[in-house]
Amino acid sequence: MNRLKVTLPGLELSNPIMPASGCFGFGKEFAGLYDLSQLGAIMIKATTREMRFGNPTPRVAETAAGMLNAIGLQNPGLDKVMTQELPYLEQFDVPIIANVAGTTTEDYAEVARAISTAPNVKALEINISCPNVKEGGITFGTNPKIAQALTEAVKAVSAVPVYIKLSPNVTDITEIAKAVEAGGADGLTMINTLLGMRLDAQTGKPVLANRTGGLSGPSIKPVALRMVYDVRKQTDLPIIGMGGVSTLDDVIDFLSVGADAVAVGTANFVNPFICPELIEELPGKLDELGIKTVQELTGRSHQYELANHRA
Amino acid sequence: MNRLKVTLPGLELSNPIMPASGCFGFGKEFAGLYDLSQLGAIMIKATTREMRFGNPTPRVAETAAGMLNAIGLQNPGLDKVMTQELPYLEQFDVPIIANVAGTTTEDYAEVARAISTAPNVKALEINISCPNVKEGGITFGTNPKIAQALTEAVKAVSAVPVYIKLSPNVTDITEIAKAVEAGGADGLTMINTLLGMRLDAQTGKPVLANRTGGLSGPSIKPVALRMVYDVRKQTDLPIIGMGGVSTLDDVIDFLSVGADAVAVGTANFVNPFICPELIEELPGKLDELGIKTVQELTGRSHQYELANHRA
Amino acid sequence: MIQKEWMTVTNQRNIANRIYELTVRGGMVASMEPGQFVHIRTGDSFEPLLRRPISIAAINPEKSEFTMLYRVEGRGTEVLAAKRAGDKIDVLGPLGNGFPIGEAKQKAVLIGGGIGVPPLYELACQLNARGVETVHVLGFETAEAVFYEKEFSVLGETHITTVDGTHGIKGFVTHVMNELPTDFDVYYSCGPSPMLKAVEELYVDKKGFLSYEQRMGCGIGACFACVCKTNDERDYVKVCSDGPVFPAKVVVAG
Amino acid sequence: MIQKEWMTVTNQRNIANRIYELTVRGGMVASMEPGQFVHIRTGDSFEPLLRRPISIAAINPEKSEFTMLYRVEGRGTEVLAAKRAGDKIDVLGPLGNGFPIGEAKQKAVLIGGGIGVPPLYELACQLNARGVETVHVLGFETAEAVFYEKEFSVLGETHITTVDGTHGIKGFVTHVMNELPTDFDVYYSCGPSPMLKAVEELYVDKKGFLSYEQRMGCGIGACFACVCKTNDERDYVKVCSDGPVFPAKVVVAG
Ligand SMILES: Cc1cc2nc3c(=O)[nH]c(=O)nc-3n(C[C@H](O)[C@H](O)[C@H](O)COP(=O)(O)OP(=O)(O)OC[C@H]3O[C@@H](n4cnc5c(N)ncnc54)[C@H](O)[C@@H]3O)c2cc1C
Ligand SMILES: Cc1cc2nc3c(=O)[nH]c(=O)nc-3n(C[C@H](O)[C@H](O)[C@H](O)COP(=O)(O)OP(=O)(O)OC[C@H]3O[C@@H](n4cnc5c(N)ncnc54)[C@H](O)[C@@H]3O)c2cc1C
Ligand SMILES: Cc1cc2nc3c(=O)[nH]c(=O)nc-3n(C[C@H](O)[C@H](O)[C@H](O)COP(=O)(O)O)c2cc1C
Ligand SMILES: Cc1cc2nc3c(=O)[nH]c(=O)nc-3n(C[C@H](O)[C@H](O)[C@H](O)COP(=O)(O)O)c2cc1C
Ligand code: FES
Ligand code: FES
Repeated sequence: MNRLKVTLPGLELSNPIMPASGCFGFGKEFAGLYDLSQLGAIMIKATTREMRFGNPTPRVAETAAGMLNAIGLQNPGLDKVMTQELPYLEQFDVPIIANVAGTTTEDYAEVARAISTAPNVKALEINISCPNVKEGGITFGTNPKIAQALTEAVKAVSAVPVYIKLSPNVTDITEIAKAVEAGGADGLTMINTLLGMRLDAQTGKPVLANRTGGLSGPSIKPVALRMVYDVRKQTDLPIIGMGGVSTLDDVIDFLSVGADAVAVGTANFVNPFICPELIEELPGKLDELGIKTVQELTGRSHQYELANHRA
Repeated sequence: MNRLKVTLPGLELSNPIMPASGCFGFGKEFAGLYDLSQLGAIMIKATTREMRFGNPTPRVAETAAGMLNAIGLQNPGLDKVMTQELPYLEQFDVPIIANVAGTTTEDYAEVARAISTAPNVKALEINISCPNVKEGGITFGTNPKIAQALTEAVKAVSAVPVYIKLSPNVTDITEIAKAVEAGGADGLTMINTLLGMRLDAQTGKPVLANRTGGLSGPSIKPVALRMVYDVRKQTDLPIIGMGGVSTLDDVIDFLSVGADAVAVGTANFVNPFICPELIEELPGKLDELGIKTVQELTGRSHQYELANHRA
Repeated sequence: MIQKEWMTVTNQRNIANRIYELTVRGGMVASMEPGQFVHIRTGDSFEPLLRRPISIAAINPEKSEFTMLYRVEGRGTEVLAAKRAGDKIDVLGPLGNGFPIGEAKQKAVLIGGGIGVPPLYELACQLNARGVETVHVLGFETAEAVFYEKEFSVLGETHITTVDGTHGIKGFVTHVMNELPTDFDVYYSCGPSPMLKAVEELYVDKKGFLSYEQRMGCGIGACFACVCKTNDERDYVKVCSDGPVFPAKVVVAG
Repeated sequence: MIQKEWMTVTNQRNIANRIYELTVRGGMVASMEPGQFVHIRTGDSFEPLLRRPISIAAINPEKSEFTMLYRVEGRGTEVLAAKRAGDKIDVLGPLGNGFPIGEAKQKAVLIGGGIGVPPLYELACQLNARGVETVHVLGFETAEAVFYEKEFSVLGETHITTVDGTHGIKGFVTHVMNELPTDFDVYYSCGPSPMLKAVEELYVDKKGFLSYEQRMGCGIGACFACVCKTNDERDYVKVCSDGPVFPAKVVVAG
């Protein structure tokens, strides 16, 4: 028995840990550091129909226990991802989750249709929550009706299961979760970054050329945990949780609030070996907690809700 | 000329720095540490019609560069605040901003009417954004129509200017800002805490008895800055900015994005002398920046927006 | 008078499994009393952010030094344990109200559990200095966690219990208390809530003072983080400023 | 091969106003080249969170040591400056592509500005070792910020400029460059973007290599934080993995 194995729509994960989209490029750089077959899965960088250069620089800024980014979905475009990036990853025994972005429903559908046919793409992650592009992205993620319609459009054309990536920049994230569930989503990934800003203290000028950016890293973990917890109460859809995961305790925390698997973003920049390290240490941690399989952890925080209500 | 002086509706501030509500009690404890007359103003703990015990403990938990609290608006109730807490503060030459909370519009109006008649209360801060109480609080802060109606109800009975405290847990904070402006608000205070959660790593049990709590401290500063920046673009209402202010640079940052004054919350727990220290160091900082008065700083970040658009 | 002072570490050593003895010097020592605590900023970054409450375990006014005994639990105490002689630490204190030592005339029983033991040490010292006989009942998890046995033994009859029986008597402090003569004026206790509750119930007819723990924000009474419900007309108290020491039977343990 | 290694500090000293010289030891040194950089985790907390890119200023393969020269700017370099001999630091490297030293046959001009000076030092050492004559033009803000003047002088003709004229020639590096004979094969430069641009324009007919700075996330080419537009068919490059050194006239400076 593999204690770490997790089975989700489209995905046979050897373990519940994977790099988050945008924090791992298309895998090549990390392939020079370790064997990518160790990973539960890989969420590749957002792919758009045409190549995008993204935003002007500076594109990153550090904040207290976090960072802001405004990359602006730079990527080589659908064709190159299909002909160069994905084939390169075929040498590894690891499922790819393709992150799809766009500015119109047609964009999303076109990329989803094509990229879902790649042999190693086992699921799509639809990025309706990128805060760093002027059009599309986040607007799809903040309106339940639009989110549902987009989900339907993508589901209609995708050859693999569809996970919708939720934005935390909303009043009620459970409402969006339920809308995309109604639209036929196979799963959820959450959370994307919180919108934030940093200034140069001397001049008052925003550090990012894009002025605002997406906040990620340990500072957002409490918000991410709360959102996964709330969404888990409202839906049985599988959830891949993320937001500040840096340590084994963080992995356990996300599983505890109800995530089925966990993605690691910013921490890859702090320690590029973080994913294989967490994967290696996870069984020892399960032993320490007296727990047999990863699934046993999923959602365990919710038992205290009942207990508290009774008290 | 007093370089630090700031004049806002109802408030003649000798300087733009004041403790934030809930992080300073009713001032008594800090009065044992320094002369409260040094402060620009004092935002006292939320007052409700009846006394409230608040939530069970634990009520606080630490997070990366932040903390969660779920105090639950514990306070002695309107009568005691009027007869004991506010009279005690009269010995200090400092305007009081009374933080008003409730679960119904009538509650808010009743407390606002009464407390606004206290001689040292120069303005009200209407807390429509407390994430830690089951009813009222945050629901008033997330729906523009309800927020506007509440503002109107409070304005109708208040003897002093009314500032509305905005919640960051919304999709579009500018929408709420515009709604309360339409409702007659004299100013805005922002931001209240972000909803978050922390678990005990061993058991998966939420650390806070209330399970979720409000995230404050340096970790939320990027989000707060972004929100003040966005709201400043949409309204000319005075803004008292807060969220993670811990250093002089933080004060400058909030003024730069468009706040007229700045409140310090969590940092009072880290360093109880933070407010007088910041006030004392502010003139030197202005010199260093080559700036004459605090007002010159307000909104200076917005100039780069134009410049960027031209580029 | 509460002060915030950069105090100088004069000594730090590891005295038991994860238990450290940290001695620091500064002017604040002059006004310290047994049972009070300090609130420490362990590092200089935003992580850990909040101060950590630690009891005053021994006071040496001549040398302007005081000692803390603490267990490494998480990030804050881990950072604290890295301090060396000469380092400066940011201390807020002395905080709260300590043990009323005047209540003991002839004989007192001091009952401590784990990291509740430290404040009882200075208390025992001061009681002995006043000619009060002290009996100490100190409970620990296991042999490796036991500390200050010798130091207490010098001052009076000392009983050690361990949950696993690896040192002293096997079991809880209450096992020993059941056997002790009850010819004492007053008892003082500090430890985890369930222990305090058990002590209170066992010594229901005795005068006693208990020191409580709660998660804290400010440590000075301003944030309402550390409240406990009470049986008296106050309805609630704040552990940081009204306590941490309360007369028995007042606090409804959380 | 990029490695992540806990390296041991062997020496650190303050050599000019806010400028530190930090030497560390470890296996990674064996594969370092001039112009490459390392990405350093300065502390062990979440604040500062990200690594900091610092150039390799001197390589000593025999002792398995390398030296960095850096200016204390903000929180990260402040934490780094507190390291003492014996401390361990978490280093990722060597990163990027360094200066192509084979391009210089007889004579090279090295132009550095401020904290762009460090990588030129190892370059100068290696060029000298190959019998290439090096001329150094090093620009600083003010006298107090000048460092490594003697070290460069030993290797070849060295011109120092300061913006305020408090040391060496008053003005920018370009003032000196205007006067220099142009009988060199190649120039190498590192410094702020405006300086690189000026150097590129002045030496428009010469072969040159420039080292760029950009805000970085990963430092290994995965996050797209550090891109610059280019004039060639690539459209853009990543400073961290395609650079930091690029042939002149390729990068459209940000
Ligand atoms: C009045 C008082 C006196 C104390 N005296 C001592 C002492 O003399 N020796 C000793 O070893 N410990 C003592 N404690 C407990 C000590 O404060 C905690 O062990 C310590 O704060 C843990 O910090 P950490 O960063 O290592 O752990 P973390 O778990 O990382 O701390 C996270 C947060 O929880 C809080 N916290 C965790 N455990 C406790 C606890 N038991 N009580 C209160 N807050 C907690 C921390 O202060 C911090 O805010 C005392 C507590 C109180 C309230
Ligand atoms: C390839 C490369 C080599 C470098 N070599 C050296 C060197 O040898 N000596 C030296 O003194 N400096 C060098 N720098 C600049 C150095 O990285 C910054 O001064 C340093 O990161 C500032 O960190 P801080 O925490 O002190 O400042 P902060 O302002 O607190 O840093 C905040 C964030 O901004 C980034 N940042 C700030 N300034 C710069 C900058 N100029 N370039 C890139 N990122 C920056 C930091 O890395 C951090 O992520 C180099 C930069 C690059 C890109
Ligand atoms: C530099 C950077 C680039 C990112 N790019 C993408 C992206 O292309 N698509 C996407 O869905 N999320 C993107 N994200 C968001 C992450 O996938 C993740 O949701 C977020 O960073 C929170 O996780 P973390 O705190 O572990 O980083 C990016 C994040 C960072 C820091
Ligand atoms: C312990 C605690 C209690 C608080 N209580 C209140 C309150 O009663 N009313 C209110 O409007 N805001 C309350 N707040 C929110 C603060 O006033 C402030 O908006 C928030 O903490 C962000 O600022 P900071 O990051 O500087 O703490 C409280 C915050 C904390 C940490
Ligand atoms: S810790 Fe703030 S009131 Fe006790
Ligand atoms: S810093 Fe990440 S790509 Fe260069």
